[in-house]
Amino acid sequence: MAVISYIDAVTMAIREEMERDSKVFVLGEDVGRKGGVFKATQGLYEQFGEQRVIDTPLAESAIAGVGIGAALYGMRPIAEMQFADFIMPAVNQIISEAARIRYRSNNDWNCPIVIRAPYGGGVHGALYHSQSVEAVFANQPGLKIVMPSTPYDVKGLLKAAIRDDDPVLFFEHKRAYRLIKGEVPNDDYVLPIGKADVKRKGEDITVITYGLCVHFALQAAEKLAADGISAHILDLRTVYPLDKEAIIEAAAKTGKVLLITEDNKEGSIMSEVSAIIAEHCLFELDAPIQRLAGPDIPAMPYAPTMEKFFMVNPEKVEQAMRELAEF
Amino acid sequence: MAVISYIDAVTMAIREEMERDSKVFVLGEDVGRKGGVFKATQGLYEQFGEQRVIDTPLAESAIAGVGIGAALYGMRPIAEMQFADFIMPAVNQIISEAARIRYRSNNDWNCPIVIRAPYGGGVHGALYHSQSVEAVFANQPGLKIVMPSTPYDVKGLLKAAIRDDDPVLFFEHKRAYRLIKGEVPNDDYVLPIGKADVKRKGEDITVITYGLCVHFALQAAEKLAADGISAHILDLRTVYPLDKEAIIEAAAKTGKVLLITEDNKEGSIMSEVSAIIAEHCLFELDAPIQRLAGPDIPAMPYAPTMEKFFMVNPEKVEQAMRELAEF
Amino acid sequence: MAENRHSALGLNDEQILEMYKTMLLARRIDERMWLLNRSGKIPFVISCQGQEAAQVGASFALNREQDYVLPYYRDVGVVLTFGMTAKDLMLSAFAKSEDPSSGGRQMPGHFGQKKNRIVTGSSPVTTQVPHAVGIALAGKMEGKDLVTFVTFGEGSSNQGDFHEGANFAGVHKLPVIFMCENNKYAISVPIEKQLSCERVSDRAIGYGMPGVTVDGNDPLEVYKAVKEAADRGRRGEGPTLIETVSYRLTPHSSDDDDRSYRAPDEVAEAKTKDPIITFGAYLKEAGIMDDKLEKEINDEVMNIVNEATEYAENAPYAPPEYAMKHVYAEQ
Amino acid sequence: MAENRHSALGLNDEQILEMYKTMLLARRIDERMWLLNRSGKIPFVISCQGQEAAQVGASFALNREQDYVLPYYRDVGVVLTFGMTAKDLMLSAFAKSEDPSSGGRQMPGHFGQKKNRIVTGSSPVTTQVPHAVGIALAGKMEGKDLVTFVTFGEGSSNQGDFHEGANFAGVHKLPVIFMCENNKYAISVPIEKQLSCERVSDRAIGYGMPGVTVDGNDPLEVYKAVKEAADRGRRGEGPTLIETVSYRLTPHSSDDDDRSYRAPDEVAEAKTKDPIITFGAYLKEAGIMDDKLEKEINDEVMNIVNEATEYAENAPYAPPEYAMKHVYAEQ
Ligand SMILES: Cc1ncc(C[n+]2csc(CCOP(=O)(O)OP(=O)(O)O)c2C)c(N)n1
Ligand SMILES: Cc1ncc(C[n+]2csc(CCOP(=O)(O)OP(=O)(O)O)c2C)c(N)n1
Ligand SMILES: [Mg+2]
Ligand SMILES: [Mg+2]
Repeated sequence: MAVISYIDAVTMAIREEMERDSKVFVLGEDVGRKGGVFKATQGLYEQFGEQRVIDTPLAESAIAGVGIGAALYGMRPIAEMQFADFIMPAVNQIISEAARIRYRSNNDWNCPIVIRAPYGGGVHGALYHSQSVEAVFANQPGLKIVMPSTPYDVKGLLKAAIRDDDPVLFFEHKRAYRLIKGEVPNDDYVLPIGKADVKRKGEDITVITYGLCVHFALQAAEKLAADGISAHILDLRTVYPLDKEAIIEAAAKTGKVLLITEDNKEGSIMSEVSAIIAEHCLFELDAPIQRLAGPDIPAMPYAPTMEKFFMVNPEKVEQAMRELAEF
Repeated sequence: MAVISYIDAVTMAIREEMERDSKVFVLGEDVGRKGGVFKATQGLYEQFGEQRVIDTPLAESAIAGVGIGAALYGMRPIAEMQFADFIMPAVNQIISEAARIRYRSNNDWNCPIVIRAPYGGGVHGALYHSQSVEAVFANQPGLKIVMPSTPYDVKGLLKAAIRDDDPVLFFEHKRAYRLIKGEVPNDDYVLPIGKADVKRKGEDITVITYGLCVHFALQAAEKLAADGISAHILDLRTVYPLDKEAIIEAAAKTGKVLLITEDNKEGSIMSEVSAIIAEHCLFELDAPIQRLAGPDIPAMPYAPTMEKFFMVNPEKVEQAMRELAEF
Repeated sequence: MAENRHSALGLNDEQILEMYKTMLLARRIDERMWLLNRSGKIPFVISCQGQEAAQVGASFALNREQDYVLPYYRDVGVVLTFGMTAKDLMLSAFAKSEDPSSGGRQMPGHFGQKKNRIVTGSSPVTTQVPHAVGIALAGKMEGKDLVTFVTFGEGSSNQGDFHEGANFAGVHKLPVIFMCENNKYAISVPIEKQLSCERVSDRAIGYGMPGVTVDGNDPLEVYKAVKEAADRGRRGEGPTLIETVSYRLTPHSSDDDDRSYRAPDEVAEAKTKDPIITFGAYLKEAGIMDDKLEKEINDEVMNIVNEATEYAENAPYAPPEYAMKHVYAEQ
Repeated sequence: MAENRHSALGLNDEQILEMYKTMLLARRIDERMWLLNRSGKIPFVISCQGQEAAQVGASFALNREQDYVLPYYRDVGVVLTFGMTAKDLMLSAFAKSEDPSSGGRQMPGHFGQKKNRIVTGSSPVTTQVPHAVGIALAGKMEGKDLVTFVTFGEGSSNQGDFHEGANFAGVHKLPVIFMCENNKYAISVPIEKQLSCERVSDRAIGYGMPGVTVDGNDPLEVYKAVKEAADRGRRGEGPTLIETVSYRLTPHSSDDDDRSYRAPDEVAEAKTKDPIITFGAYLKEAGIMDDKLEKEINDEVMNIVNEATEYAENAPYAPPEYAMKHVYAEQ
């Protein structure tokens, strides 16, 4: 099995699906000749031509809306938002249209679109190139939101998203793109959307998180293990709708839960995770449900001092895990 | 003190503020000559003229965006979205612009806009005229979201919103417009944004809710009182950022908490309320934190059978409160 | 006898009688819905009245076996032409489970029927415009000969989605027909407060496509414009913007009272150009319809409306828990 | 000696020297930022190079004491003309606490400075367009004589906010100048994949406003067009759409490599029309600048850039916890 980067797993999944199914195509800003500003679609234009790797005009509502139209016809569009921050002009198309098409037509129509976008901070991207935007969409039945942490998960989940008969938002952590590498089979495989994944088994504390923070937690868990503290780590992978059973099981297992997100604290995905636990396994808890998250400020500033202040990092994670273990 | 309807309190607040401050003006679809599709701005066009009560073209992103521009200049625009469901095209202007202007300019600029919109179901409005949309915005520092339940609160909070130096989303329950009446002073008064309000004191169970559901809870509380069960009812009033102290105090008071929203359950405002409680007063709880909410389906259907299935109503509230009391 | 204008367009007498009948059926369904609404039997109506000529004239110019239509809420004439029945529409008005558009989930006017390529619509205006572009793109990718036809009001042509969709279609030379049904009002807001251009079709040049404005009360003029646009589209020459000018003869919807914003005179004046009347007169002047045939058609149409109403009124609602179905594909 | 074109526009020699100096300052600041970026001292640059003539020509035509500008990220020439200094810009490039635009919170190119009526901008393109309309509306309501000036790229003119903002301004006849700086690319996407109209200014008629296309390499032509638009606006005749055609001489930003999508020849060809060179040549031909003066100006500009760089490099960052400030008004 080859070790490849997170972003190469994105490209690999798209390429394989385009080879497999002629209905799959890519559209977005700079995805064609340039291969994407992050190079996620590199080589696809050369391989599949400009008909299937479409450089669109600079208009996100049309990227989503045209993609939705093609999906209504029966195509499998993969629309790229250049940065997750720039998905906002497309919110009406995503929430009012994609999410509701099957339901509102009583199952007559459906909308198998994938909307990919790089999110997350720590890249000197400042306010508008660093955001986590999943919470905007995580209250919209009809949508699925996938946020993988490893190259292996990226490939399996992106393929599953492309084959899914409903709309999927697929958010990729831009700092993970080249930072995170891992083993990825060359074979065709899919992973189930809607299922969380235990990334490490443990007995003393439970950490529930997703995306880049999974790696911070795994690193911290190694350090804690040296001190005899055993951490159980659940990677949500799909942040909407959540895998309730897995969350309840993971929380009940140790009775001490730390929830980590890079998003602002108030109103994040982790609010719902906490609510699920508080509703279903309150009496199995030995400590208040802790959250480690970004502060409640618009998004991370450009200046390195303030950016660092905002970002969750391995040190902050380790500290929060130790505090919980000592509770 | 006169007894007036919820919607008349909206009109009264706007009128008084327009009389008080020439910088206050109204813009939106059909707000002028027609006085709004719900009549919230009735009479204002006649009183203040078409310069201050502006019928705009049918384009929500411009309604928000032009309003933001005027606010940058120093005006006090009140923008109306005809239905909360139609705020979606304006999400980019609200989240990327209004919410971030003060922060991104390091306090050089600010954006004192109010965006009003009728939300909520039970009026045969079907999928797109019934939604609760607050969760879309309840993760955006820089914004405030106010959702009042009574005519008295409407007037005091809408005036506060208009005078606020930051952007405020003001969501009015459209079924409450004529259903809910209450005493409203003719005097000028404001109520504090960001503060929840105890609508009923009690000892046995705590209900935390907002909007129309406050009334359902109050009705149910009367019935429970007859059976010797005493309910404490907290009306959030501002759903973002939340009044954490009030929530913690109300939850700790009885140790049994029911959270009610008309929104879909997963990812609603109540997720955060639950998370705050689970983080801060877990050991004071005697029961799991319960949530009563809409099911996780896109929004309520038109057919009366299915609409009723979706909506929270007094019976569902009473039953949930009794079950919690018996826990 | 008046000049025969339809033969020159390649339409025979039978076809234009069919057009008339469809227009009339649209009108009578709409009128019935108002009665049902005023008697408390259905909660809501939104009307096609005054726009039937544009809708039917346009739809007849399309290929009903392969083209896709993305109608807006007033397009009763479009969906009837594309195969929806009076019964289907009444089932929707009554929110009954058999409603093909939504199973009673959406308000009336939110059309959709896959088998007839009537694409599901929503309430937020203009979102259908990029969808029409996407379907045309898909058709092109799949080597199909299809055209997509999308409509919207003149107020709605101010939404960003109109601009973004039209430009996309222009850049990719896609076979999309954008038809703006200009009825002079967006609820209470008159056109001069909506648009600053003289004609909605003035916007076409900004997307590198032809733009024309036609009389929306004349189904033949609309037919001609749409036919040309469809032909252009099929020839690979790209999209067209068509504006049909008519008037909304009813209030915006059953929730509206239009007397607060427009003068009775203005409405009365518009009614003299009612396309049902003027097209009926044309058929008579052209010697295609006489009083007897007119009555027969009327009776036939009323029968259809009556039967549809009765069926729909007695049809069942979806059961409450059915609300939980079809959020996602069933596994 | 060449024809004197500036006197006819009411510009004296001093003023056009000032224009030249501002253009040159913009260019030199930009060049310095690339050097700083390539040596690892600043994380990011986005350039004005090739667009200085349009930016400076336009801004000189405005009233710098009362008009509002809503620049986009390339508009170094606009903000310099409106009172931002080289030091201010360098502080922003280094993300230092004294940066007047954002206190180091935003990337460079996100201009804002209330005292100079430079309106705070963000990254999502085109959102500033409706803001310009709103400020013009406010000015009109308050009886002020002001004009607002807003810029954006040709790619960005495809966003819904352009359409919605332009239409609003047209309907309300507001004094807004919409200036599209057409530099032929939106990152890697060439204009023919962005727009299907021949000229961006073709869109003006759709908003009932005049539209003109001018040579963006000629500050005098741009000055003239903007002056006329400002005069129209102040006379209450409404908005204008101006397109300036030039070329982006650098990659899109320091993160881009333009060799993957455009030929070196094309760039080289465009460089022969570099406005710094051509306008310098005009000044010489018109006898306003000789080699000596050119050198003096250059030295003066380089001094300013050097001082600004040094100051900014040594200035402090905001402390970490300062990130918590100014989410809402302080009580
Ligand atoms: C995005 C959005 N905003 C507001 C509305 C409410 N609304 C429904 S129809 C309408 C007016 C539409 O006018 P026009 O486009 O001219 O079509 P007409 O009704 O005149 O046929 C409005 C404002 C909506 N449905 N969607
Ligand atoms: C809404 C949005 N989508 C995408 C981007 C990413 N982006 C930044 S600049 C740019 C290209 C802009 O092209 P154009 O408008 O022609 O301006 P230019 O850079 O050529 O001056 C893109 C796609 C963005 N900033 N905002
Ligand atoms: Mg209309
Ligand atoms: Mg450009």
